[in-house]
This record gives sequence, C-alpha cells and structure tokens, in this order.
Amino acid sequence: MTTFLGGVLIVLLSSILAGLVRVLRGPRMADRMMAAQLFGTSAVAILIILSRVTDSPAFLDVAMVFALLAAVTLVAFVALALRRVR
Amino acid sequence: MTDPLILFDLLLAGSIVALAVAVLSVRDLFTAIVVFIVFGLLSALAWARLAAPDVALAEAAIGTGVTGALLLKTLHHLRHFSDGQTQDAARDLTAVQPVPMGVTVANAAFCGLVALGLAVAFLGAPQAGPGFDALVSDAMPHSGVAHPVTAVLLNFRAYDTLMEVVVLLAAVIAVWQIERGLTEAPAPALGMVWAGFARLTLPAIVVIGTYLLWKGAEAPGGAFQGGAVLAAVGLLLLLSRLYVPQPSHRGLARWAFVLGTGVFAGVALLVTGGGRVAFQYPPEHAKTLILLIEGLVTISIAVTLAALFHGREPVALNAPESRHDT
Amino acid sequence: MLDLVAGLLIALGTVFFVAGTVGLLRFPDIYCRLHALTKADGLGLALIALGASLMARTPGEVFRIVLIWFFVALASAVGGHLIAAYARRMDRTREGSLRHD
Amino acid sequence: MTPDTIYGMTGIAVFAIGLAGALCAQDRLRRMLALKLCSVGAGFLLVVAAWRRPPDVPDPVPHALVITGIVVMVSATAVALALIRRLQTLEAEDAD
Amino acid sequence: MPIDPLILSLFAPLFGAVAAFLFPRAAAVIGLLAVVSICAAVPALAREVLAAGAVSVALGGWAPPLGISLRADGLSVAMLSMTAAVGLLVSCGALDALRDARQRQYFWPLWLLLLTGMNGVYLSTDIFNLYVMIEVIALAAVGLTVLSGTREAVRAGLEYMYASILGALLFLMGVGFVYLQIGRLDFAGLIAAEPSGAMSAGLALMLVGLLLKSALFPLHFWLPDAHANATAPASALLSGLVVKAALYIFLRLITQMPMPDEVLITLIGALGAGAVIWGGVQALRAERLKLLVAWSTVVQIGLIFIAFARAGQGGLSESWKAAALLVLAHGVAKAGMFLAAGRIKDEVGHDIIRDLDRSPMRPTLAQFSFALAAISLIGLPPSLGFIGKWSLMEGAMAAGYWHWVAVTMIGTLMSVAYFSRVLAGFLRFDRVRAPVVEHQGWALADMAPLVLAVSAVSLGLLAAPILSFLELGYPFGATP
Repeated sequence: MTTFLGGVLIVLLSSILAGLVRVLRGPRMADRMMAAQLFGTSAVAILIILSRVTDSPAFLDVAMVFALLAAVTLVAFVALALRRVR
Repeated sequence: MTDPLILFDLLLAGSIVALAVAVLSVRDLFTAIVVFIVFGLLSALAWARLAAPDVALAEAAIGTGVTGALLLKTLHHLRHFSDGQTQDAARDLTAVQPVPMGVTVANAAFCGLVALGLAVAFLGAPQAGPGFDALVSDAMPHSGVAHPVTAVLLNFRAYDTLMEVVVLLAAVIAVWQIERGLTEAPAPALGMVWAGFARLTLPAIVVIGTYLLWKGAEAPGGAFQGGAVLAAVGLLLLLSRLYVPQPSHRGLARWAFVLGTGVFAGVALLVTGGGRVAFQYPPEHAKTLILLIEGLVTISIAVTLAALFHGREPVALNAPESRHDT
Repeated sequence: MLDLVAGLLIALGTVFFVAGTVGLLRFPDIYCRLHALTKADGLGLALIALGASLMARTPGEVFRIVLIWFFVALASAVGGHLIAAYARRMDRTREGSLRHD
Repeated sequence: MTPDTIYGMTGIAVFAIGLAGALCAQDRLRRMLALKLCSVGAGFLLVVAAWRRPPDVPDPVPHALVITGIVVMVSATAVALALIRRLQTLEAEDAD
Repeated sequence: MPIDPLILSLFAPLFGAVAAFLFPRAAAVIGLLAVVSICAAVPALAREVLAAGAVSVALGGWAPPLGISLRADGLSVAMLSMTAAVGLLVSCGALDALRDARQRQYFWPLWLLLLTGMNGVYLSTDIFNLYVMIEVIALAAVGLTVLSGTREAVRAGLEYMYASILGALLFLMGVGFVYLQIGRLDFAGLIAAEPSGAMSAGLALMLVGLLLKSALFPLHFWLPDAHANATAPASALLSGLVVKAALYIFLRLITQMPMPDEVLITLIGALGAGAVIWGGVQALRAERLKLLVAWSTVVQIGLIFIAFARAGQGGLSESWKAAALLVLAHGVAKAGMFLAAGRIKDEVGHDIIRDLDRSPMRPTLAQFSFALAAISLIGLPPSLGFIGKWSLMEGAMAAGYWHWVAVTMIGTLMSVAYFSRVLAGFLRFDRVRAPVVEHQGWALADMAPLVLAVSAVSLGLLAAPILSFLELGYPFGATP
C-alpha cells in the first residue's frame, strides 16, 4: 500500500510540475494565478495522502491551512488587480 | 529496505531547486512572485515530509501566505507608479541595467564554490547527530505543556520568543514610520459571490485560527500559526475593504501591537521572586500562564501581520502628518 | 477490502488531477482552462479525500478531511469565479489596447 | 540516500542560489525574493538537522528556531517592502 | 522586591519602548526615564562584577544548553556602560535636535528597541539568541536611518536593510551548521567543540555575516550613505553604537573558536588595512561633513580589525584589549562627532566642507567638540583612542609585525589630513563678506557632543582601570 501511495504522490507532484509550465508561459496574469491555485489543491491532496503514509494526523492541519491560504493569495491578487488606486 | 518515498523525495527536492532558480531567472516579476509562492508551498511540503508539521504550518501561513500577499501588494504599488494605464501590464518598472555576463558568471561560480564547500561540510557532519532530544524529553514533564515545540518556544527558550515578538513590534513601528500618507482606493467590486464567501468563510477561518492556537499545547500549532491564520482574516477584510483603517483606530491598534510583548515580558518579570528568576513559571501555574501568553501573543501577531500588510499608519487627511501624501 | 476500495478511489482521484493538469496545459483560453481546473481538481480531491477517510483511524480525522475538502471546494469555486470575473473585466476594459495582459 | 541528505543538499543549493541572486540581482523586489530564498535554505538546514530516522521523533528545538526565523523574516520583509514602496513614491514625486 | 540589574538593563528599554509607542506625546519623558534607569542599573551590575568576576542568570531556570543564560563579565559591562552613557547623552541631544513632531514620536520607541537589542547582545551567551538580537537591532536601526524621510535616506536605508538581512541570514546558516555538528547553541558548547568541517563552515558563515554587519572593507558599501543621510542623533547612534554590536559578537566568537587559522587572521588584517586606506582616501574626497565622518567610521572599523588580526597572531590573552579599547573609544568619540556635525549643519545651514569658511555663522561650541572628538579619533594623547592605538602598535612591534605598525601609522596620518580639511574651515573665516557671528549660547544640544568629546579625550587618563576592568570574569580563554 505504501508503495502504491508513494506512486500516487509522485504523480500528484508531477502534475504540479506540469502545471508550472502554465505559470511560466502565461500568457495572462490570471493564467499564472489560476495555475498557482491548482498547486494549492494538489498540495492539499499530497498532504492528505502523506498523513496516511506516515500516520501523522498533524499534516491534516497543515492541509487545512494550505486550503485557506491558497484562497487568500488568490483574493489578494484579484482584489488588488481590480482596485484602481486613485 | 529503501524508503518507498525516496523517489518522491528526489522529485520534490529537484523541483524545489528548479523553482529557486526560476524565481531569479524568469523575466516577469509577477511570474517570479507566483513561482516564489509555489516554491514556498513545496518547501512546506518538504518540511512536513521531514516530520516538522509546526514548521510547515508556519511556512505555509506566514512565509508563503502573508508574504505572498505582501509581495503582490508591493508589485501592484510599483506598477501603479510606473504605469497608470495598464496596471497589469507585464513589464518590469524600475529601470534595470543588465548585469554584464562576466559578473553573472563570476557570481555564479563564487556561489557554486560556496555551495560546494557547504555541501562537503554537511556530508562530513554527523547525520542525525547530537541534539536536545534527551534534554527536552527530561524537561517536558516540568514544562506545563505536552507539545515539545510549544514547550521550547514558550518555556525553555521563551526569551528568544519574546525577542521574536519584539522583532514584529519593531517591524510595525518601522513600517508606520516609513510609509506616510494614505491612498483612498475605492472598494474593489468583487461581487455577490465574494460577499457570500466572505460571510461564510471569515468566521470559519477565525474558528480554525483559534483551533490552531488552542491545540498548540498538545499538538502542532500554536501562537504563530494561529496568529497567521487570523491575520489572513485581516488581510481579506482589508483587501475587500470590508474594513478600512481609520485614524481613530490608531490607539487601539497600538495597544494590540504591544499586547503580546507587554504581557509576555510582564509575566516573565512578575514570576521572579522567591528564588525564581525571570521566565521561571511556577510549575503549578505554568500551563495557565503559557496559555495566557499564547493567547495574547496570537492577537498581537494577527493584528501586527495585518498592519504590516496594510503598511501605512492611518492618519487623517488634514492632519499635519499627511502632508507627504501623494 | 476497505484498503482496496480506498486505493481505487485514490487512484481514480489522481487520474482526475492529471486530467485537470492536461486541461490547464492544452485548452486554448483562460475560461476553458478554468473549467478544466475547478471541476477536475475538485472531483479529484473529493475522491482522494474519500479514499483517505476510509483509511482513517479516528472519526476526528474523517471530520478534518471532510472539512478540508469543503474548504477547498468553496475556495476553488469562489476563486474560479473571481478569476473569471477579473479576466472578463480586463477583456472589456482593454479591448484592442493590448492583446495580452 | 536518506531524506536528510537529500533535503540537506536542497537547502544548501537553495541558499547558494539565493546568495547569488542577492549579490547580483538589480531589481529591488527581485533582491528581496533572493533573500527570501536564502532564509528558506537556512530553514531547510535546521529542519534537516532536527530530523531523526523514524520511529524516533525529531528534535523540537530546531523546529522552534525555524519558526522564530520565519517570523523574523516576515518582519524584515515587510520593512524592506515598505521601503521599496516608499522609495518608489518619492522617486515618482521627483520625476513629476 | 529588588530587580536583578542584569534583567533591568534588558527590560527597562523594552518596557520603555512599549510605553513610548503607546503614548507618543510623553515619548521623550518615557524614553529618558528608561535610559536613566539603565544608567542606574549598569553601575550596580559593575559592582557585582567587580565583586564576583562574572554574573550570570539561567533564564526560566533552564540551564544551558537547553535554556538561555545571560552572562555579564568585564567586557560586557564595559560595553553596556559605554552604550548607556552614550545613549543618555545622545538622548539629551535628541531632545533638541528633533524638531519634527513625527520624528520625535517615532525616534523614542525605535531607539529604545535598539537599546534592548544591544544590551541583549552584550549579555547573550547563545548563538541563536544573538541572531534574534541582531535582527531586533537591524529593524530598529533601519527605522532610525530613514527617520529623516528624504529620498537619499530611504535609498540608503534600503541598502542597509538588504545588507542587514543578508548578514543575519549568513549568521543563521552558520548557526545551522554549528547545531548540526555539536547539537547545541551555547558558548560553552562552542568552546568545547572539536575542530571539524561543519564547525569551520558554520563559524566562517557567521563571521562573514558579522563582517557584512560591521561593514569591514569591502563589505562597507552600505555604511557611508546610511550614516551620512540619517538625522544627527540617529547617525550618532548608528555610528557610535550599532556597529559595535556586530564587532562585539565578532570578538566573542573569534575567541570561542578553536584557535583561528593563520591565513584567516592575515586575511582579516589585510581587509582591515584595505579599509584604513580606502576609507581614508574617500574621507579625503568627501564633500559633505557628515559623509566624511561616516567614512572615518569605515577607517576606524578597519583599525579595530587590524587589532583583531594582531590578537590572533600574538595570542589572545593580551591584544584583544587593544581592540576593545578602540571599540569603546570610537563609540564615545564618534557619537560626539556626529552630534557636533549635526549641530554645525543646523547652525550654518549646510554641511559642505568647502564652504564652511564662507559662513558668517561660527557655532563655536560644536566646532570645539568636533575638534576634541577628532583628537580621539586621530589618536593623539591623552585620548582613549591614543591608548587603543598605542597598545595595538606596541603589541605589533613586540611581535615583530612591522606591516601592521606601518598601516596604522599611514591611517593616522591620513586621518590627520582629512580632519584638518574640516578644522581648517573652522579656523578660517576670511572668505566671509559679512561680519562673523560667534555663537556661544549654551544650548542643551551643544552639551551632549561636548560632554561626549571631552570624555573621549579624558577617558585615556583612566585607561589603566578600564583595562583591568575589561579582564574581569576572564572573558577570553585564560580561565584561572
């Protein structure tokens, strides 16, 4: 089971890395930001699985914070971009 | 038997290094910041993998969450000043002379040498070597809390932690001093969905922040992580202009900034006497005192981080201080 | 048996993640990519969360996993909405002035 | 090959990359990013030094140190970024 | 309940900073009270050290290496007293020098936090604690640098911030390596450590970080602009005190090391020599008074590092005292000089050296203080600077290191040259068309630089007791 989950972890991590191409290529800022949001979700998935593999429930709290803060950076981006400083 | 996760480790380590290179080498600054956020995310993953959930929490919440928002805000400010028309034009604004190739190469070679030397030194050091393990486990029963990291932060090395809170205080005083004037930006039109989300999520985030704080005595979590999550609420309020700092709130803000430092230092001093030195909590009250300090420090951290994000001191438009307004 | 089901669910979830990433890379414009991402990843995470909670020891862990899933789903729905709104606003305000932002 | 070796090397590499950027980067914001890389590299080293082969639990002291380091770094970053914004404002005023 | 003076010297400025930030209107009163209470605590501490040799407290009751202990010996108390005395005088000077309400409001909390950090450094015995302390100092110092709010000050402050952060991170990385090798962070562990690769790497990183923080040539690039563009009291604090914290840590660390390498020591000496020459040339070329004073700080730091180099080669037990004396002498004299320069700038209206003799205004007292401070910095008898330089050269001659003697002499001659540029301007007022106005009012702001400069010159008479005090508690190696 551990080996299988290790494989799953590698696939998830690779999906993050593939998504990086979108961050680097853009072309729009929204594209880059959206890809970063994907990483948040994938990282949460990785942490959930990692907490199973290493049997440490504390990782679930880390995952929870990841989930929250991915949203914060995204809102920061949109709110700042939509704001017209006088 | 080899660790089944070793491939995962190698891939993660490789991507972290690659991302670090990318942060410095991509041309567009916005992309660099996004890449940096991803870099922080993966570093936090690596730290979780190294059985350091407290550190991973702190990095995710402070090192990546709050810092990422700060970096985005600063970039937004810079682009606004360089180009008022297209705010999200992907161009670098400060005139940057290209570095001569020779300098770049020499610099890379130098840092490569440094890395090589450090790597040799690292490999020569005892792996999983001596540490505080035994000392900490001996002292744990007298610490008042059950989670070792919290015991180290708030009891064994409480002096360091007090000074860390002082660093935050120094930062917020310096930032208030540096940035002057105010920008009256209209609230961004985020729409109905956002309003619903805010109503639902903000209280939930507050609950989670409090939960992290409360849990810190027994399990990973604690004042810094909890404070950072609560600061995220402040960030969201400030960003969506649900809360706009007013000059009249300054006094309250000052009290909130110094609350953690004041109570922490005050408790440290008040427990002295009767043969006890500073920071030596009486064992029967240790847990109560630590929780009290943690709680108030959390409030200070949350407010301070939000204020660091907001930047300037809120001053009245006609006040003499605001003459530096742009 | 339970482990097998959990493993299957996790594998399926991973497939959705991969699909989402492929969509992110291959779809032509931002709105399509947004579809690919929010839907596929949301589903992928749901499956993985389900699988993981089957393997959980205590009800507390299950509760936290469910909470995490709920947060991510909420955040990605709102995030997707905000990004779409932002992209559309940008398209409108700078029609013709700049091809890409 | 154990996780501590792998991530220790990662930390050293990240620190060196950050150092190179801090010495060479021209853009103000980019230099700050480079310094942030350095701090994460130093964090890696401490977390790795704390790691013990399971089932042993890691040494908590370095974890506490890294948390302190992270908080200190966000304070320093906030001040540096405030300086960057202020400088930009002053330069824009002068340009007018 | 009597409070331990050790604890008081840390907590008084901390609570003072908190109160001064909370009550901006009363900030000056609170600030002065805090500084005065430290000035009361330090003699008490000195008495304890005189009686016992060294005083220490294990904070929280946790003995090192688990906990952190504070320790005061002769050297730390000397640094504490210098900081407290200079701090008190600069604070008095700041009462008058800061006119802007906003500057006054922020000066006090930042300065008191700076004082907390510095006292913390002088009492610390733990390398990670030192890292946190230098960050407290860095943030407060940057805040003070940009207090004037001008574009030049902000630009210099940003450079300073980058240098500070990088220096602190190098130090932190070094702490990581030390922990990796010996698994503890206290000085006792450092002394007991066997030489090894990781130890050398750790100490090298920490020392380079400190060199950056103490602005040794060629890592001095951030210093002149930062010190020259700050407001006068801030410049006095930055140049007189802040740099000393990094120098002090350097002195402590280099003596905790397994005997430093000959090559390393020679390298440090060579960099010091570079600083003396390069700083001297830049001071000769400087157009503004405050910039000249700032470059002279670079020179003095180079001189102190030459003393360190001698310390390494000739054995530590004697010659580190030359370095310590130079540190003390420079702290007092440079603070006085910057305050005097600020006064001159205020009175004359500018600080362009070439035009000083064209001004109809003659701020006599400030000029007199400047000249006295220059005497100590040049190293003329009977100043403390003279004793420091003398013991440096005496030791170098005894060990046969003639090159260090030569560099010191060249540095002295150059400092005579660049200070006489200024002093000549003070004496000649023949290019003024209008009658020269002699300003001789005893403003409060004139007192602080005068007292500092007078003590910089006259402390040399007390050199023997100072030297024997420095040895109390056996700061370096030679345990009884």
